[in-house]
Amino acid sequence: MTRFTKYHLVLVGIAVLLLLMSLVRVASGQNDITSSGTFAAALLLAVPIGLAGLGGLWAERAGVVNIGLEGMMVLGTWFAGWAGYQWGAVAALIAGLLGGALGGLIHAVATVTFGVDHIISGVAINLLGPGVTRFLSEVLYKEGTPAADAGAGITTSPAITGKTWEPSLPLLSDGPDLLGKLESTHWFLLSDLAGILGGLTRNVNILVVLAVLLLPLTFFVLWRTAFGLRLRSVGENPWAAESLGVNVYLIKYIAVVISGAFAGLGGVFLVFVSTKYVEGQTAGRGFIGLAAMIFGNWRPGGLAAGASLFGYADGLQLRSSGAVTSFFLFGAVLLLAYLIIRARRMLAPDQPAELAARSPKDYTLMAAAAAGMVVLFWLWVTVDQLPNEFVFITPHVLTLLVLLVASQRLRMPKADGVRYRRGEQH
Amino acid sequence: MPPPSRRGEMSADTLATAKPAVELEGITKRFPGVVANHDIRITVEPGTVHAIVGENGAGKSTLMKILYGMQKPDEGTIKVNGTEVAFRTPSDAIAVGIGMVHQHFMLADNLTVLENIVLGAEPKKGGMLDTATARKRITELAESHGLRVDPDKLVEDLGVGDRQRVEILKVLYRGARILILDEPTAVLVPQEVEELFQNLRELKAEGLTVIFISHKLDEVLDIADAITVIRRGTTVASLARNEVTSARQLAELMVGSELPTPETRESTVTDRVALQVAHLTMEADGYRPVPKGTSVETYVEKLRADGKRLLLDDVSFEIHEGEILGIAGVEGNGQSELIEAIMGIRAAHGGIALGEQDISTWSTLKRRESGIGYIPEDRHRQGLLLEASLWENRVLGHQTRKPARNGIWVDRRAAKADTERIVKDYDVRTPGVDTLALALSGGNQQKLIVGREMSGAPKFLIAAHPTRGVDVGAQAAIWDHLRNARAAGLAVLLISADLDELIGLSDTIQVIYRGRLVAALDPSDITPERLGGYMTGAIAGTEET
Amino acid sequence: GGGGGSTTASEAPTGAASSEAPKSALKVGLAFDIGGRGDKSFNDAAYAGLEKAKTELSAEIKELSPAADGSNRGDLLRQLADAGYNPIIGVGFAYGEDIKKAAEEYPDIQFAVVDSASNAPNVTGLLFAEEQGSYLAGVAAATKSESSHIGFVGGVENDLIKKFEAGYVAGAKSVKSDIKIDIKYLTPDGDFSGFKAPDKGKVAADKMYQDGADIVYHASGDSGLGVFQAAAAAKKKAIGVDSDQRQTVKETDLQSVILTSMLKRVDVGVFEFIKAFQGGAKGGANVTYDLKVDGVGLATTGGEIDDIKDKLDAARQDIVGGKITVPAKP
Amino acid sequence: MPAGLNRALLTVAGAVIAIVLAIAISSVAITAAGASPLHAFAAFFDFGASERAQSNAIATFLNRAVPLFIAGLAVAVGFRMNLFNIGVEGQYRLAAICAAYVGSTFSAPAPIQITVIIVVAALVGGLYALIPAVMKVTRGVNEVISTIMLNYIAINLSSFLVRGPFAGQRAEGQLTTTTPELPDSAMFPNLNFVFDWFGLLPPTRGGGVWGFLLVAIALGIVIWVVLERTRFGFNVKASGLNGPAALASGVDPKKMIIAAMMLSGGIAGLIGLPEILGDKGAFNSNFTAGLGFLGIAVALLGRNKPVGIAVAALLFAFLDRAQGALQIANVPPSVITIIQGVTVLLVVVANEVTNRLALRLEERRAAQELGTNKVEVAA
Ligand SMILES: Nc1ncnc2c1ncn2[C@@H]1O[C@H](COP(=O)(O)OP(=O)(O)OP(=O)(O)O)[C@@H](O)[C@H]1O
Ligand SMILES: Nc1ncnc2c1ncn2[C@@H]1O[C@H](COP(=O)(O)OP(=O)(O)OP(=O)(O)O)[C@@H](O)[C@H]1O
Ligand SMILES: [Mg+2]
Ligand SMILES: [Mg+2]
Repeated sequence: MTRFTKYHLVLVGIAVLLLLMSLVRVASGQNDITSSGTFAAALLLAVPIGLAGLGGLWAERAGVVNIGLEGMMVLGTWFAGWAGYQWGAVAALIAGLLGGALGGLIHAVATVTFGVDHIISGVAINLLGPGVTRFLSEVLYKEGTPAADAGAGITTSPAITGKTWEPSLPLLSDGPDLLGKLESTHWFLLSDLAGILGGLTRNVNILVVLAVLLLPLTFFVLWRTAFGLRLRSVGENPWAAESLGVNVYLIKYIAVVISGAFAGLGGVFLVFVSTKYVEGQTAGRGFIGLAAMIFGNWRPGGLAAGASLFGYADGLQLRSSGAVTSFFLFGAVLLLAYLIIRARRMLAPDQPAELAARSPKDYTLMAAAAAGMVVLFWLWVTVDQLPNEFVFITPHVLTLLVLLVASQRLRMPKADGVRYRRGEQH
Repeated sequence: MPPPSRRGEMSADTLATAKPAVELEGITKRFPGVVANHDIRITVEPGTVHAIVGENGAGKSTLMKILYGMQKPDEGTIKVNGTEVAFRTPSDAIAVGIGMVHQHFMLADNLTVLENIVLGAEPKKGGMLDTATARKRITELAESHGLRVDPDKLVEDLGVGDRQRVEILKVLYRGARILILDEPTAVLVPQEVEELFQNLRELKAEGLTVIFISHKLDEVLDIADAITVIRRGTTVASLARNEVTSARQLAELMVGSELPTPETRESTVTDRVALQVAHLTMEADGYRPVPKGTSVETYVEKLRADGKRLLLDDVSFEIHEGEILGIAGVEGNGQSELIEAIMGIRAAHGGIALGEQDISTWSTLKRRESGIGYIPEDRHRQGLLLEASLWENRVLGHQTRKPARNGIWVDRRAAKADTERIVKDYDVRTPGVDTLALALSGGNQQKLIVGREMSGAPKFLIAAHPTRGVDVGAQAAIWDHLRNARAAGLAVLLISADLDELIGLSDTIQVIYRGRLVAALDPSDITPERLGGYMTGAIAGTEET
Repeated sequence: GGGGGSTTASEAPTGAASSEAPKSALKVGLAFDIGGRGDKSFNDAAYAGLEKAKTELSAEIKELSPAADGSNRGDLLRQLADAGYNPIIGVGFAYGEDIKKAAEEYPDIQFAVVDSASNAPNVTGLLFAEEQGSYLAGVAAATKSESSHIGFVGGVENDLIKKFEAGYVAGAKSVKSDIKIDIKYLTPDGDFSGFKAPDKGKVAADKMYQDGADIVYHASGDSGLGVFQAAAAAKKKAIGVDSDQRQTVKETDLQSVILTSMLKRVDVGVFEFIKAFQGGAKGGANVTYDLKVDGVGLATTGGEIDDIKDKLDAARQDIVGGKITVPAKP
Repeated sequence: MPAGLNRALLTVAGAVIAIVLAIAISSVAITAAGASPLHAFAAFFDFGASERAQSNAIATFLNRAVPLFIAGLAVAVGFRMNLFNIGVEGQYRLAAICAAYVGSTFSAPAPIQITVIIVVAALVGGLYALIPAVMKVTRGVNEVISTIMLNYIAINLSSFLVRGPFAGQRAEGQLTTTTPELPDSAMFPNLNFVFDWFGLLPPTRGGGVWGFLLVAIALGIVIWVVLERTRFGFNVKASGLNGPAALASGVDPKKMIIAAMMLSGGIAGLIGLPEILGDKGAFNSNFTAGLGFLGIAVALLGRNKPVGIAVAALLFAFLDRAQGALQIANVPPSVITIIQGVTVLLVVVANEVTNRLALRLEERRAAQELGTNKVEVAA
């Protein structure tokens, strides 16, 4: 029953969002707001974040906080690059997975076996990841090595060999490219939809498909299988799980190693995009992935939304600094909607009691919302080019704003971050 | 998959020839510095309820954990149904048909009842969790044993009674033939206890064996067929039910000395109001301040009219100097909320006055400073810094008062000296005041808390389950301290699940039910059973005090 | 030269290490910028110059990379000085301040700094007229562009990269004054991840190509890979930077999209400086490597700009002859 | 207090074992790299052949330790009450640029000038840390995420400021963007005279040994006193050990979060000052970044206690100093990061093990000492 309504709520939310985006696009003339290019970029940028977030999800559902995702991702990139240039894309994929899993294993040993604080162990892994990979590069890629002859440098691996497959949807986003045609008409709503669909279906890297599929797969495994039930129970109450014969240590180990592997996969993806390992290419995505996961309330769907939001904002700012100013308009419209809802509820004639129960806080809130709306609108009208620095931070600011609104509804696994020892009860 | 339970197969006539369900031989278990179990011998006959009693820390839970494979014995052998076993994990114990309901609930709150029950023994179909089969089996089990639960509810939405049933279902679901229940009644009211015992008798009739642990000796006498007494880790007596004449006899075996009981003495109640609570109301979905110009009463009216769930619903009472007001109620009916509202930990509507002072807008700190003491219901959660020394625990809650405070500094010397005083006056068994709190046993931790909360001459004390999980010796000491303070004019709000304690100590008893005070009773002529009736809502109305 | 390690104001004699070294030996020290040796770019170019000095001038060489946070640049210079190296070269404009201090502390040692001006009597500034080279890149792009729409992707928005932008824009406008030029930087000044983000480079360039640009010039380090990929995907062209990327990039499908590369001959600058030092030259001045001395220029590998050689040569002549002054700031 | 001594000894023993293990592991790495571990470790201790080189090396070492120590302190204040201020990175950067700019706008006698700069830095850092604190207190936003996001925002903001409103004149031909030069009165006097005491040559480096070292030491002592001896420190400890108990004892968690976060941010604000006031004389695009993250490692290594943090900072600085020396010895310098990472990991593991051991001992001791009592009671 609740599932049902929640599901509908999500659909309605998406529809309203689409409508708003379309409105803002038409009003501002910034076609990039819903262009296929923006959505393709969003997908490209969201996938590594999403994969890191999935890594976080697996670990934290089993009760282990994984702030070391960044370091595991770095390991993933390096090993993918190293294997990829020698044995091709599949080897890169496997090596990256294993590299990340190795980081996860270290984290598991520290946190599960030795009971080290999870944050602490994660920080150490974030220190180790770049250190180890730099060291490996210095040793294996130095002048005179075969790798260096193949194009490696201390900061980059040689390019990985072999091509990855980038399929498109036949007819719709390929060949006749019906969606592309529709998009270029710039009709209200229809073109927006076409742009979004086109962006998400055209020349999609096979790894993207894989990554996106991992979301429902994760949901299925964690919420529909016996193993998933055990994993979640370990994150909620490991003592209960233990008392029913669940091997808590083993499950935590598996979860954290898988977590590392997912982070590593995120690294592999980055390597595939740039066709080689580039030192520093993860650029904090592990952290952002963690944020996306928390943002998504420790659920795959929410995590996807968080990663998408971040990827979208980043893609938009990279493609069009001008379109970013439309967020002002977007914010103004949202605040207006909020005000209308509040005002209607206040003025509803059949609710005198509610009228009496209005507090000054409500008024301040509404006044602030109104003022914010005016300011945002004014900004949208007057500013046509933000300083680049303000454009760059768009995704981060948006994430903060959404968290401010939604944070109180979040519920993390109860035993997340708790040090569990067999036989010792809380 | 666990073996399906073979109900009724082992009938009474096979009993005589059957091997003992459980034989524990010479079990010894040492923890660093403690011998929890020493050469324990117990034989449990199949199809019986076998009670194990012993004071706190006697080693009961440890023994049961050994039997359940959660801990390994250092010495000794375990035989189940005549064959020797060596468990490495609980799964080994589960495999031979042992199930355990733990002293503290072992449930994952954010999972459904069904998920909690099937965890570790999940029915699978094509790699997926087969919820349909599980639901069917749980419903069957629940019906055949009278354990009503909704399999699809989240455990966090359940009350204690329901949770206890889920725990038992967990065990039955695995087809256990030997049930271990470690203090299952601690959180239940008499009616629920009776219901549980009914279930146990039924299980026994089906041939299951039950090992039952409790501090409540009358319950033990009510249900047990055989009783083993453990003292300081060793078995001191193994008796059949008919060998035991009275609870007192058992208790003396347990502690090796006379048994204290809480008894009211002459009333010390004065006519000076120490604490007054008026129309205290708390919303379930978060506190919102009452709008300006609206009175609390009309606001609360509106909340009720709107159908909002209230955790506290118009609670009003007075406590006088020298009076102990007992609050009786099944756990989860607003007791925690009430004390947290009085302490200022959770916001609520309504008035709270200490003496003449309205303190309802004060911070917790200010309330404490003005003379409210607080013995929390969960000492590990709210009462102690386990990894800090005793003297630091003495400072806790008194950071802003003498002797702990000296300007912006913590006065370490004075705090230590005063901790020494508490250790002495309250008989806290500890090597010294620099010892970490976690090294103390539960009873000694509790005595420290009581001593701390009594220091600085409080005017009013909240005592929530002051003797929960504390052995009889410490219990008597704590009661004495409460009575003495009461005689000196202290007002006490006593909350306890131990109805004997409540009746014995209180000058007045109020019953809380669904956030409301539903009855005011005179402890001098109320039995635990009648009190239970009020607490469960079975009896309505107010008796004259 | 030689005989480094003597001290500043204090009376102490030369350090032990340097006095042991044979007087005649040429000991050249070089400190890299963040990224260090093996970056296949700027630092490696400097190293190439150093290596040339080793083989051709039989110099003893030592090269050091700074810590990842660049906190020890000054320290590396001093370690080299204390170990008796002279001359000492700092690679990258970030060395400007540190080299000034080191030079004051070690007045008997000759220093050089790449991309920054001389700021002490014993410091030689090795400057490169990136704007001039970029001007030519702009001319090439504008001439080759069929859509009259080109782009520029900068890695980090600092003043060095802005020189590239300024020259490129000026060059392009000199061909078609109404040409459309999309400009995008990947990260702000101080956040160097913009040089290591091929995916961001790809997204930014993708957008430019989708909007109709057909040639994009990048000055974004490793992020340029993304620009090349975008070009390959869009079947359009890109211009590389620093080295001849048509040669250094190993992927054949990417090589073919590289129209040309703006060369910045840090190797030449470094080698020439060492050679001059050996010849007894003293610092205190800047040496600018511009078009005149072929310190910057366009690569011709692949022959894609052979057809517009005349036009490029003319532009080059105008700059060398002083007819055109290329702006160094956008 | 023999129990305390026991614990301290155990801790030290654990740390030593961990470091030895870390050395063993990195030796394997070094050998794998084809270098000799002995050479590598010699390089760590090779402070140079000449006296001048040695003085310089000591100065480098100390100068590196100072900001690391302050960063560790900043992080530790939050960690002590389970507040994970990952945002030290952004706080110090923003504080540094604001302080550098404000300091350049006026000229006063050195003590006043420097004090104003320090106060501005602490204020800006504290206020920037106030943002996640308020977000946590009012809206329950997890501080780990908000501070990570705010780091990115701070980096961009400071880049905007240094190029825009706070931009200063830059020497001809210099490409670093910078704030205006600080007046001489803002430069913190160095400690080179100490070298004279020992008959050593003073280091040449920039300003020599940064005088800010003294501020750092004073700060360490103040923080130790605040955390260990004051009521505020007690409340921090209580909140960290058991939040609900602290709440029930009258500690207002919201106020504590705000206070601890602001204190943490305020200390973080000072991280950049040693470099600016001791050497650079301005905030520029070469400003040392990443100290906030290193501070986390330093704090963890130092078990969130000022003395431990000082040791950890010295250890990290000692290792970092060898960047050049290792390269001269032809050892890959990234060995340093490996040693640092492995040490942190092993030390926290060792901490955990020794801590548990110590608690076990404590319990046993308590039980043993009570053993005699018990008999009496039974009798
Ligand atoms: N894991 C453990 N480590 C160390 N000591 C332990 C451990 N578990 C129990 N003990 C000790 O063993 C003794 C027996 O504890 P146990 O929990 O078995 O007592 P109990 O009889 O169940 O008490 P209660 O009635 O309070 O439940 C206690 O003194 C306790 O100190
Ligand atoms: N897992 C454990 N590890 C170490 N010591 C333990 C453990 N469990 C219990 N103890 C010790 O056992 C003693 C008392 O144990 P016990 O569980 O009976 O405490 P308690 O407070 O009475 O518990 P409860 O509140 O559950 O009745 C304490 O000294 C405690 O330190
Ligand atoms: Mg027990
Ligand atoms: Mg107990």
